[in-house]
Order: sequence, then C-alpha cells, then structure tokens
Amino acid sequence: MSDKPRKFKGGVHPNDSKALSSRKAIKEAPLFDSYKVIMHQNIGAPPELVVKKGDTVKKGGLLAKAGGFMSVPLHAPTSGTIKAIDKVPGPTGISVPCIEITSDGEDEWGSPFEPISDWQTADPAELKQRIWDAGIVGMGGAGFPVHVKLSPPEGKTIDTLIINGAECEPYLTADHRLMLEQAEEVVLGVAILVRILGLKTGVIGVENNKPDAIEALNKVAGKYNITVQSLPVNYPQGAERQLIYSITGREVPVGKLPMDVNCVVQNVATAAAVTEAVLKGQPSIERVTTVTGKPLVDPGNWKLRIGTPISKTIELAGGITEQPAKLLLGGPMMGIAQSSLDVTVMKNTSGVLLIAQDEVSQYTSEPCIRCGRCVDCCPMQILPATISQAVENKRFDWAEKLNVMACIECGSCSYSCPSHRPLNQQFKRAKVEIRAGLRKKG
Amino acid sequence: MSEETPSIQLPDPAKLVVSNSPHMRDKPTINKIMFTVVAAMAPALIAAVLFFGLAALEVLALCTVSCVLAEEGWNKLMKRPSTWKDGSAILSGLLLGMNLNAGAPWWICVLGGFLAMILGKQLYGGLGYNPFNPVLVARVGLLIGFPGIMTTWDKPELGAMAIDGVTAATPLGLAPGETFVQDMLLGNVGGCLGETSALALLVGGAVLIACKLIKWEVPLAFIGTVFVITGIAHVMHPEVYHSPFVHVLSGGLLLGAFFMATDMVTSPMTHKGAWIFGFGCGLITSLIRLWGSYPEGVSFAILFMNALVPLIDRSTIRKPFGYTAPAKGEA
Amino acid sequence: MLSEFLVITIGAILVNNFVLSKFLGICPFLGVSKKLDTALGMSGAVIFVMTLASLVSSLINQFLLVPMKLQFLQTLVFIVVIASLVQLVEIMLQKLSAKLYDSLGIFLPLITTNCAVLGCVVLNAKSAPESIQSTWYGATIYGFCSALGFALALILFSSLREKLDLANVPEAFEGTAISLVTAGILAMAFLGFSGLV
Amino acid sequence: MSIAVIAIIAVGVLGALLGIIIGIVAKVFAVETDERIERVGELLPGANCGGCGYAGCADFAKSVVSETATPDQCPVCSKEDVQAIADYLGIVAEEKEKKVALVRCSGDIPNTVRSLYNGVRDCRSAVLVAGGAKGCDYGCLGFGSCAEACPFGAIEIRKGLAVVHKELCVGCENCVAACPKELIVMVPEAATTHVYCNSPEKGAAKRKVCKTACIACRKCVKASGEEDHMEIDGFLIRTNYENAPGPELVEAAGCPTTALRVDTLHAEGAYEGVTK
Repeated sequence: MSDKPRKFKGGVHPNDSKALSSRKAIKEAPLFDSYKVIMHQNIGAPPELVVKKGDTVKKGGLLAKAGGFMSVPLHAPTSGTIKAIDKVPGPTGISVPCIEITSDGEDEWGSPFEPISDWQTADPAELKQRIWDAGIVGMGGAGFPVHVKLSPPEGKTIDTLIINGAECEPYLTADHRLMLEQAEEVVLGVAILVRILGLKTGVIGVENNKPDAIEALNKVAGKYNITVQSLPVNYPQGAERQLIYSITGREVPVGKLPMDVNCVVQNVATAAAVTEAVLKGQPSIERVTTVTGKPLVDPGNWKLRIGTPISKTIELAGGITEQPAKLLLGGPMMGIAQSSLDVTVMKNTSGVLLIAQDEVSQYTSEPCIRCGRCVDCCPMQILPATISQAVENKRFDWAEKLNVMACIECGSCSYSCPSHRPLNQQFKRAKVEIRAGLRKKG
Repeated sequence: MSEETPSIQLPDPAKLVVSNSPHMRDKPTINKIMFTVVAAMAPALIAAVLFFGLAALEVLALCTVSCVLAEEGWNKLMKRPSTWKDGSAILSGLLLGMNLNAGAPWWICVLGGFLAMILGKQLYGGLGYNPFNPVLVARVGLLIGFPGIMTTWDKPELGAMAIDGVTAATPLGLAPGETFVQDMLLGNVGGCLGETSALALLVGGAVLIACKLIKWEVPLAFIGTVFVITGIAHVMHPEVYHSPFVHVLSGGLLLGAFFMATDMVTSPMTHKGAWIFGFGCGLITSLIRLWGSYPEGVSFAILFMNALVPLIDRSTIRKPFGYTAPAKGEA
Repeated sequence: MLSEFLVITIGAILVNNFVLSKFLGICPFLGVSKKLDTALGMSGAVIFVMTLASLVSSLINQFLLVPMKLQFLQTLVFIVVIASLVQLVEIMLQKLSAKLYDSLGIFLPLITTNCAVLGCVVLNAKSAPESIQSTWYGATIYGFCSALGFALALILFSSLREKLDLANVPEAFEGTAISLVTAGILAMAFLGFSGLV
Repeated sequence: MSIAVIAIIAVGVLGALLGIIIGIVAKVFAVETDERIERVGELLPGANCGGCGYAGCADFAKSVVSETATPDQCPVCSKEDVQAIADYLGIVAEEKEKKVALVRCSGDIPNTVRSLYNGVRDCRSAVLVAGGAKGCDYGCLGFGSCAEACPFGAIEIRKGLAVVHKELCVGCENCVAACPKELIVMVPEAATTHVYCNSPEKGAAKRKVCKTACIACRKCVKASGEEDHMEIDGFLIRTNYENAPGPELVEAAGCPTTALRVDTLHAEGAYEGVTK
C-alpha cells in the first residue's frame, strides 16, 4: 500500500524509552519450578476446568475447555502435576482462580493436535477451528478470542485485514523484536488469517520508528502478497479505531466494532501465534514479553510461558537497582499497576514494566485550568475537561451527553494534563455507571 | 531450573503504588505554564521599565506583591492550602501592573491586587473556577471607581529614570492624524505600562503561540475583527475615526488580545469557541471605541465575552471521532 | 426611522439593560437563574408578557387614559393589565407545557409583580422619548427589546451560575452571595456599553 | 359627569372585560389537578432520598394516590406516618419492620493490609484500580461513597472504615447501592450483634490481609448453643436475623478476631482490633 497513511486528530508524543530493550534479542526463558495459569484469560465466558488436583499433564495438554463460543481453551505451559486449583492476585488486583502446575522438569511435549502443513489448501473452517482449539486470544491488549473476530455474523462482510504492529506504547518492544526476528512467522500468520477470511491480502501497520522491522517484514511480505504500511509515530496509533482510520480512512462509529466497517484488526503477536498453532500444532502457551524499566539491571525481551510469576521475570532481567514506584503489566499509558509480585504472565501480557520514582506520574487533582490540552490531544475528539467536571459532580447523564462512551481510555488526556487530574479514571467510572444505568433500564 | 542468586533484588511490593493508567505524564505543570507566560511578557515588561523608569518597576512590584499577599492571606483565612507557588498570582499581579499608569498611586495598586485576587478569583474558589479574568475585574472595577486616576497617562521617555509628571493622552484620545505608527510600535506613546510597546507585546504573543500556551485563534480573530471594523469606519469617515493601524497598535488591544483574552480559565476550550470568542471581543471593542463613551473598550469587551464563555462552550461541543447521527426512531 | 429603532434596540438591550443597569426585575433574575433551561423558559414568558403588556398598555394609555385625562390612573390600570396577562399566560402554559409550568413554579405568578414589566410600561407612558410614548409600535418595540435585554442578562447569568455550581466556592459565599458578586461583575461589564447611543 | 365617575366606569369596564377573557381562556385550557397528591406530599418526609424507588417525594405521592404504590414503600416514614397517609387516603396500611444499614466490615486502617493508592478519592472510582488497593478484595475501601450517598449523615468514615450510626439511619438504602463492594445490607433495627466481615475466603487467607476478619472458628455458634443465633455460610459466620442474638453473645463467645461486635459499641469505636 503505497499511498500515505492518514493522520488521525489528536494524540501525544510521550518519550518512548524503547531504547532500553529494543536492541535486545528475544531470549528463551528457562523452565521454572511452578506456573500459575490464570483461568480466565479471555474476554467473554471463562473456560471449564477439565483437570483436577493431582492430575499429571503434558506440555500443551488441555487444562480447561472453552466454555462457549466467546471462550477459549487453556493449555499446560509445561509437563508436571496439578498442585492446586488456587487463587492468585489477578492483573486487576482482585484475586482470581488459577491452576498451579508443579513442573516435573522433563518439559515433555504432548500437544492435543497435529500440525496442518498444507495450510494453503486446507479448509478455512478447519484453520479457524484450530485457532480456537489452540486458545488464541488477541495478544495485544484485551484478550478477545481470535476465532470470534474471524467469524463475522450474518450480514457482515470483511474486506480488510489489518495487523497491528504499531506498538505505540512507550517502553514496549516485544512486537518490534518479534517482527524483526520472526518476520516470516508473522507474515505467514497474516497469510493464514487472510485465507480464513477469504481475502486477497492483509496490511501490517508499523510505526516508522521501527525501520528495521519494516524492512524485515518487507523482505518476506511479497512472497505471501501481504503489504506493510509504515505509520507516523503518534500515540495512540495502535488503538484499533485510529489504526483503521490511518490505513483505510474509515471511521468506526461510536459504540460499534471494526467489523461494522468491514475490518478485522489483529496484533502481530497473534499472527505469530496463529502460525505456531497451525504449522507446529502448538497451542497458545507462551508469548514474547518485554521486561523493562529503568530500575532493572538488564531489561530485555523474553519468550515467557503463560503462568510465569512476575517475580521470576524480574529475576530474569537481573533484578532491580532501586525500588521502583510502580509495577505495571503492559505499557505506561494503558498498563495496569500491580501491588503484588505474584501476578502471572497471561496471554495478553505484552510487557512487565517497572517505573522509577522520578518518572512516575502522581495524581494530585489540582483544579482544571481549562488549558485545553486534553481537548487538543483526545484522539476520539471528545471534551475530557468538561466530562471530568461532570463526573466530579456525579452528573453521569451529562457525561453521557458529552459522549464519554466514545472514550477509548488511551490516557492521552491524563498524560497531557498540567493539573494532574485523574481524567482517565473518571471516565472509566462514568462508563461503568452509565452501563449500570442502562442495565437497570433494561 | 532457575538458581536463586542472593544478588538479585526484587521490588518491595508494599512500596508499589497502584493508580489508574496512564503512568507517565507530560512535562508541563500549572507552575511551568504560568512562568512561561511571565517569561513571554518579559519584553513588554522591559519596555515598560525603559520608557517609564523606576516608577514602572514600582507599580509592577507593588501589584505583584499585593496580589500574592491577598491570595495567601485569603488562603490562610479560609484554611486552604497555599497556592502562590503555582505562579498564577504573580502572573495576575504583573498583568495588573501592565494595566495601570506608571504614576498610579500605591493604593490603587494594592486595591487592584485585592480586587483581582479576592473578588475576581478566590471568592469563586481559586484558580480554575473564576468565570471572569481577575485582572480585568480589578481594572474595570478601578476604572469605574476612579475614572480620573485610571485615565491619566504619564508621558513616556526612553531611558528616563523617573517620570516627570507630564501627562500625555493615549493615541485613541487624540484627534485622527496626530499619531505616528512608528512611535506606537516602539512604545513612545502615552498609556498604561502594557500598552506602550506594541513590538514587545507582539514578540511575547509570538512566544506564547509558539509554545502552544494560547490558542492563536483568539488574538487573530480579536485583532482581525477590530482591524476590519475600524478600517471600514476609517474609510467612510477618515476625519472622525482613526486608521485601523492606530486602533490595532494602540491602547490595550495587543496586551488584551495576547495576554488577557487568552487566559485559559476564562476563554473557551475548543478552537471553534476560540474563533467566536475572539470575534466577539473584537466586535465589542470596536463598538465601544468608535461610539462608546469610554475611549478604550478592550477590558469591557473581554469581560463581557468571559460571561459568554459558558454559552459558547455549550454550543461548541464537538462530535466525537466516528460520530454517527442516531438513526430515526432510536431514543 | 431605521436608526431610531436601532437606537431603541441597542439602548434597551445593552446600554440601559433593565437588570444590569436599571436594576429592575432582580427577583426573577436571582430566582430563576439556577438552570439555563428554566431561565430560557422564564425569558420566553417575560418577553411575551412584556411585549404584550407594552402594546396593550400603550393602546389603553393613548386611546383611553390620555383622551379622558385619566393619566393619574396609569399605574393602577397597568397593574390590572399585567396581572390579567400573566394569569392568561399561566393558564395557557399549564395546559401547553406542564414541564415548563412546574419548573417556573412560583416565578410565573411573580411576573405580575415583576418591577421590570411594570417599569417598562410606566417608562413607556411617562419618560420615554416621544416616538415611544406616542406610538403603539414604538412602545411595543421598546417593550420587546427591554425584555430581550432582560432575557440576555438572565441567560448569561444562568449559564454562569451553572458553571458556579461546579466551582469550589468558599462556604460563606455559596449560593446567593457569589451570585450577587457575579451579577455585580456582569453589571460592570455592561457599563462598558454606556454612551453607545 | 365628574372625573371620579368616569374613572370608576373606565376601570370597571376594563376589569370586567379582562375578567371575561380570563374566564373563557380558563375554560378552554382547563387542567385537572388532584389535591390529594399535594396533601400526601406534605405527609411524606420531603427528603427526596429516592429510597422508595421513585424520583423524589412528589413523584412517590403521585404514585401513592394513583394506587400504583403503597405508603409503606417509603423507607423513611415511621409507622405513624404511614398510618396517617393511609388514613387520609382511606386505605389499609401494611405493617413493616424498620431496617437499618449495616456495613459488614471491621477492617479499619490499623488492622488491614493496603497498598499505596493514588487516584480519585471515591470508592466507586477506586474499585476500578486494583480493586481499590485493599489487601482484602471484599472489605470496605473507606473513601466514603456510602457516606456521601447518605442524605441523613448516618455514616461516618473512621480510620478508613465506614461505620453506621444506627440512631440516625432511616433505612433509605441509598448506601446499599452506593457501595461498590456490596458490603452494606439492611438488617432489623432490633438486632444488635453482627459479624463485621463479608469475605468468603478461607480463614488463613483472610488473616493474611486483615486482623479482624471472621475466621469461622465457630466459637460464637457454640456459645449460642441450642439457640441457633448464628448461621454458617462457608468460611463465614453470619447473624441469623430471624433469631438475632443479644449483646451478651459477644462476651460469651470471646471472638478471637473481634469480628463479632455489638453495633452501638462499634459505632462508638470501642473495638481496637486484635493486638497480638
């Protein structure tokens, strides 16, 4: 796609700090003693447990089966015994059920399914079923089951597949390294997705601060008739709506899905996982994660198994040199702050980030001086400052009229606010209240 | 299997802060913004001191100190945290000084500082909540209360160390044809401290726009409207009305357009709103200048438009990205 | 003729604004300005009543009171006319827009005693320029424009007060106190228009 | 004819004319009103707390008069008030038991594990960030959303814990909806002794994060003997409000974590928690 990408309105340019880990090749993490696999890793219904305490499992063996269409199965990250069905602190701070596996040290492979080597001739339905069976969810953020996105409902057609390699979050380099080192796998995954959707081509969008990744992808992309689109650096370039607009010029209507403008967006890591599932018969049990931050001795990118405790990943990075102010899962703009090191890596954990005391943002909530920075940078073109006032006064009806529901929670407004107002949190609150109100109405 | 090495240090979870995303923030703080505006005002401040000497310095210092003291005194009285460090009181003080005559008596400065900070700002709850520009509340209050003092202007003299008590009329008070654009650009004309040097104000305004601290739409629409309206009047009756250049360069127009109408708290937040706001300011300024009983209308115009801001904000709510009009029949 | 009307219009709306420069009609100005929606409704009601009262009173004055030398009855008759008009508006409003009727509440009957309405009518009949005093259309336009001025002040003020609701006003100044301060500053802003006509 | 007579006639005719017009208009635009609504509204408390589920007292009055609601739906009205409304409308009032709010948590700041939270000081917002940054996922966050929702000032936030002052509570249930942790329940006013814990976790897990959690040791169950005052609900003991115990049970049971408390003493801040 040679035509220039469109620029969406708004956006911010935070210091990306990617240099900490962008030159570090992906390393394979060693096998740990135990893994705690969080049960519910996808948006939608939780999977149903098929093992019990004391069972032995092989690496890749089924731990839980899909609990409905909007659900994906869960597989064992290594071979060993099920020590307990317990609870661990989840990424949102609330304890969640998990399956604890004690490794037997053998790491014995026992995949539930065979590779499909002839993917070019295989039935697309079979490929789609494989993606479901492999438990693949959107690995860039929310954990939306991939097979659901690949199954447009009756009456909706898909004409564009966009692969998100923007990685606009500062600090994170996992997707960057993946595109650079496993370009072929990524492109192959895109080709498989293209085939499932019955399209001719797919577009990989990459921010132009990763020229080496674009080059690597371009080398192999032609072979599979995939195009690579270089995108300007502007946070949140990787947000679904902004990405679709940049590449196709289509605006996803507020409250609607990319499907409604005939697009499917997937992450590059997801594409790589699709390749592994189809060509190697490997379920979704590991992912590339950036472990980074200034307090770390040796930040870098690791291939981590699902269920690895965060404390182990920090050990991999050599531990810390100073006490960080925050521990985040994900990037600094949308990541979730943790208060425990027991949280484990999930299918959508793109980064483990330690933020140093001197670069942390503290919310002090001074009064709004109406400077309009948030208004200028909002990629959804709503009025954060006004909505914030409405929420502060519990006027959720007013917030709704001001289109708070269009907010994508990218955090650009809070980032730019000179008064350090917790705008993003207020909008989340408003959205929760408005949805609760809607439910009440029925 | 990983080996536990004692040298590897892990974070102490008890010291980890949890908060909502984002966890980074941009550099500007209220404090930095305010001091940048002060810095942008520096050329005009220097020009004022150059032309009016120590008297100007005295007025500026008095206003600033009284603004800061008024704000802090109020905070103490109301048991609110100290706020002068955010720089807004200092900025208001300097702006107030710029709005006064070099020979203004000390009590005018103190009263002005009190009016601006208490009546204009703190009664409404402090920074961010005031609907009217505090400096203009003070200036207009003083103008109405002490019209004699507030409309007497000392004659500027380049390099003078003290004012000589000779008063001069502001260019707008003179008959058309008696004024010189060159003098007005440099600042060799009568008026309040901030009205003197148009050039210095333009430099400051350019800095503000370059730093994205003000919306460029406001000064452009403001000055443009004044230029067009006074231009039309001048073309029709050159013997009655000044040329538009005189109107733009004289009086508090540049000071008002760059430093006071653009006050973030009291101007609209959207760019569309800024156009309307600037246009309204320009229109009212021209009306008052051409036909009103006051020679100068900038303060009144901005104050009036401040009152309109809530309505402008209300009517310029923009459509979000991907907005589609609700289909008919949908609630 | 045209410039004369322009003078009446600008004069009545901006320069001699009933609320902010003549200080008439302060009661509804403070009472019905908490919400913009009610202020809009009140403005509509006042515009309607004031225009109609100006017209009717002017007619009665010119064709009844002046020829019969009954000018001393002006105030009495005008009050009766205004009271009846307000009654009419109230009855009709209750039927046509119950919501507006509820939100205006007590202030609707209070238009009866709104000094702005009576003031306008009395000014029309007594101290206005000849063009207003002697012609029914002059009086109507003056009444309408004065009401517009009232509406402008009320709407501006109510939008400011809605904003004040969100402000962190010191407890001692909450409510009416800060509203009066705001009204004062607003009046100062309107002073700038003096001498325009 | 004297001027006075002319004046009288003129004003009289004018008045009559206007009167007739108003009369006609009033006929044309007549609106029926029910005075009973106003009267019932006067009998209601007028706090507009919304506890009845209607939009304020006036709306409720309308519904009561049109018999789509019964007067006892007002949680604030005393029995006498309800009776007065029922008498006025000539309907039969139903008996109702007065209920008050209970915050089922005793985890104040000295007794619980919390992480450092930075953000909006409000429970419903805080719960969106790491579940409110309290060690216990079920405990009171103490930012006071319930206190803010209470129109009667019956909830106090003390040491990061919401405490109900029962004598001020009128039972409007506003706080119940305000609490994001669903900690607040309505209990009979007569009941005095409650278990101030709502965590269904295992005892050991609870103790890790809270010193005053109910660890289901069942001492209180045993102390109540045959009386069946307490119910076991998984890893949690609850008061059986069908047969609520008196304050003496606290003494008799000797609750090791002081999760079992007498409400008035709890409201006074008499329980310091466990020191060992």
